[in-house]
Amino acid sequence: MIPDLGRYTLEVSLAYVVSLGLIGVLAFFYWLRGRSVKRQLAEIETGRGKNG
Amino acid sequence: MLSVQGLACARGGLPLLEGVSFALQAGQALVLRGPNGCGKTTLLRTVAGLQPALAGEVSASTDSIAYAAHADGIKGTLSVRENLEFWAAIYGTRGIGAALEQMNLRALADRAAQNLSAGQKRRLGLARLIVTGRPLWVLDEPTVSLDAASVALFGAVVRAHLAQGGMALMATHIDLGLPEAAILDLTPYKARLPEPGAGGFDEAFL
Amino acid sequence: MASFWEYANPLKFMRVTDWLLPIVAVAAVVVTATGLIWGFFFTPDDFRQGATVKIVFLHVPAAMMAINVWVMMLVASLIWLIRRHHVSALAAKAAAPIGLTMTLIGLITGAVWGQPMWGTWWAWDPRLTSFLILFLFYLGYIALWAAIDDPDTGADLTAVLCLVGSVFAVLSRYAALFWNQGLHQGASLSVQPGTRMDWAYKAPLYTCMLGFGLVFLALLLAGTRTEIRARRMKALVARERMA
Amino acid sequence: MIALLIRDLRLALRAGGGFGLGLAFFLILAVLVPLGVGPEPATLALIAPGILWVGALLACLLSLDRIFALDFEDGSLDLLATAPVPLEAVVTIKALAHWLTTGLPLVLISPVLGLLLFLPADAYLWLILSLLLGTPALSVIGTFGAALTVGLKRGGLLMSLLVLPLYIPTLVFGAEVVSRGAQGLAVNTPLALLAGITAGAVALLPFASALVLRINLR
Repeated sequence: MIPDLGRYTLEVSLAYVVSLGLIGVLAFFYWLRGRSVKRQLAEIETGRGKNG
Repeated sequence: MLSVQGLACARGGLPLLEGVSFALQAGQALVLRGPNGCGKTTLLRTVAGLQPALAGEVSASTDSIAYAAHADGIKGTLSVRENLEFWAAIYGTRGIGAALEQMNLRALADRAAQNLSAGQKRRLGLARLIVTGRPLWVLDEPTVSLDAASVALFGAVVRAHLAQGGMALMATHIDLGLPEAAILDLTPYKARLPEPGAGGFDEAFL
Repeated sequence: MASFWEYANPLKFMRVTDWLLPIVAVAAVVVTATGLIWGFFFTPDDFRQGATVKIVFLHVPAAMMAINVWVMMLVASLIWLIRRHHVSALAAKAAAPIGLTMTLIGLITGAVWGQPMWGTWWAWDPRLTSFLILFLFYLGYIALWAAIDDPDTGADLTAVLCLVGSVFAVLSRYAALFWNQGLHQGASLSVQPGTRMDWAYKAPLYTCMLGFGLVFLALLLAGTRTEIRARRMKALVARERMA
Repeated sequence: MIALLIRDLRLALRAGGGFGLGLAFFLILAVLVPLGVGPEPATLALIAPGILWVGALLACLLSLDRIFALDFEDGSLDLLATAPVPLEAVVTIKALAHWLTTGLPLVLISPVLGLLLFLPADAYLWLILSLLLGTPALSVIGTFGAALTVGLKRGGLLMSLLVLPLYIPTLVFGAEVVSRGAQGLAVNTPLALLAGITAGAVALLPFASALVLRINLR
């Protein structure tokens, strides 16, 4: 299944792992921050509703 | 003269005041009152042209305004004379002698400003206003942290300015010792914010 | 009647992206995965570069996006300065970390590729240098956003920085070219100078480029939504304090 | 306008004005480099153009935050912004004052430091000329950076991060003039490009600086 990368196995797989890892980390942080901001905003908005 | 029509201004992206209107004729003074954070400073900075108005009009050419916040823009390492001569040159007025005389600073003219007492510094700040030669003084908290004698001095200077046909627009939350000045309380002009999510354009944030 | 500028209304933007974002996100994952799997598993080795040629499917799209993101930020900054649509400024803010990541991927994959090909991890080649400089510009832009409390001031200042920075980034590019004629191959779409790239590489490469573009779009939409919410939250808190 | 220039020069030259700090930094750098690299004249001669240019650039950077920070703190900047002088002119004068107190002394002292670094004799003319042409750009670009970060806490470090990338083209062409001069090559192209960058920066950046200053004072 894994193609034979010859002498460049390390280089090529490293490039793929690091790149996908970076995009993954970035996406994860965007998701995490999005979720926490969304929740905080919801809290503030419901708080406002209660206070009038 | 200064006339302000339906002025609205904002701080930090939030509307703070709206519908503020007043007029000032030669020889008049107006004191803005109101609790801390009600927008006195913001209004003064808007009138002075430091920040744009949300709405409304200020009909005074900016050429007639001398603005002063409680920081006087005095350089400690320059002498009293150098400080005043600089502002006189910037405003294109001639002669600082009258200002020195009026503020009783003649004897201190060659002293570095950092060696002045607080009251003397205040006098230098007032002398700077006189040096600008501008008819309309826009003053933010001019008497903050001053003792009684300095407040009285301030009152006398403003009175003399008014007597020469000048105008003064001041913000304060303490007494200025200027009983003849008209007073405008800013509390009723507090901006009503739109209801959240009312569907306005950028008001969606508010 | 339905003007493009309507999408600058935060509410409308939120409504539209509410259903658009999942579609873009799924498309981004599918297209990128297709392109990368195709490139990684089903392309032949290059007769000179061997298996390292497979890095092209990451390197070129990332490098392309690194520049495109900056261009997008420039356009968004101009829109903010001229028309004062908050969504535009917030989109530029949300785009910057993506551009930074893309630049970093371009640099890292380049180093990993350069090591076996040129025998060095790093060379002060004009292209590499330009990307390093672009990386610094992204850093500065993000740092300036982070340092300013007032959202409108932040938007204004970063927009001006983006404009001025763009001019200097282009100047730096020419300075780098002038300073050192490099090792890097010229056109990004030819593996060997002089020969055109084979379709066996081109097809997955184009797929990856589209995929990276979609990844950027998905992250941009998600990030802008977050920034809009954060901006609104800030406004609500400030409002509460004033009341 | 001249009054503002005179005031800024006076302030810089009086006690606590910080005049000479950049110069001292430049000197220290030129002493430290041989200590770090070794006393080999050939090596030092090779890196001298770059070291001198990087040193000049860092020395400039060191004094940038003084351009507006002090005036911002004591309120002078508000007063200047409401005074009957265009802010673009204020910014230009401030940049000029910075150049006169930082850039020009660097240019004048650079031959001495060139001596310390065994700069080839052919290069002195080009060193002085390139610094003379390039340092105004450093001051103007730095003024933009200072205007951008004027109201910020911990603005100094951020300003370095923003300004240094903008210095790259000036540095590249400036150092290139000197090293080509040292090798006896033609310097026309980098010199023209350096002059072009300076002319462009001096002509256009004050507008951007005044714009961001207005935004920061709002």
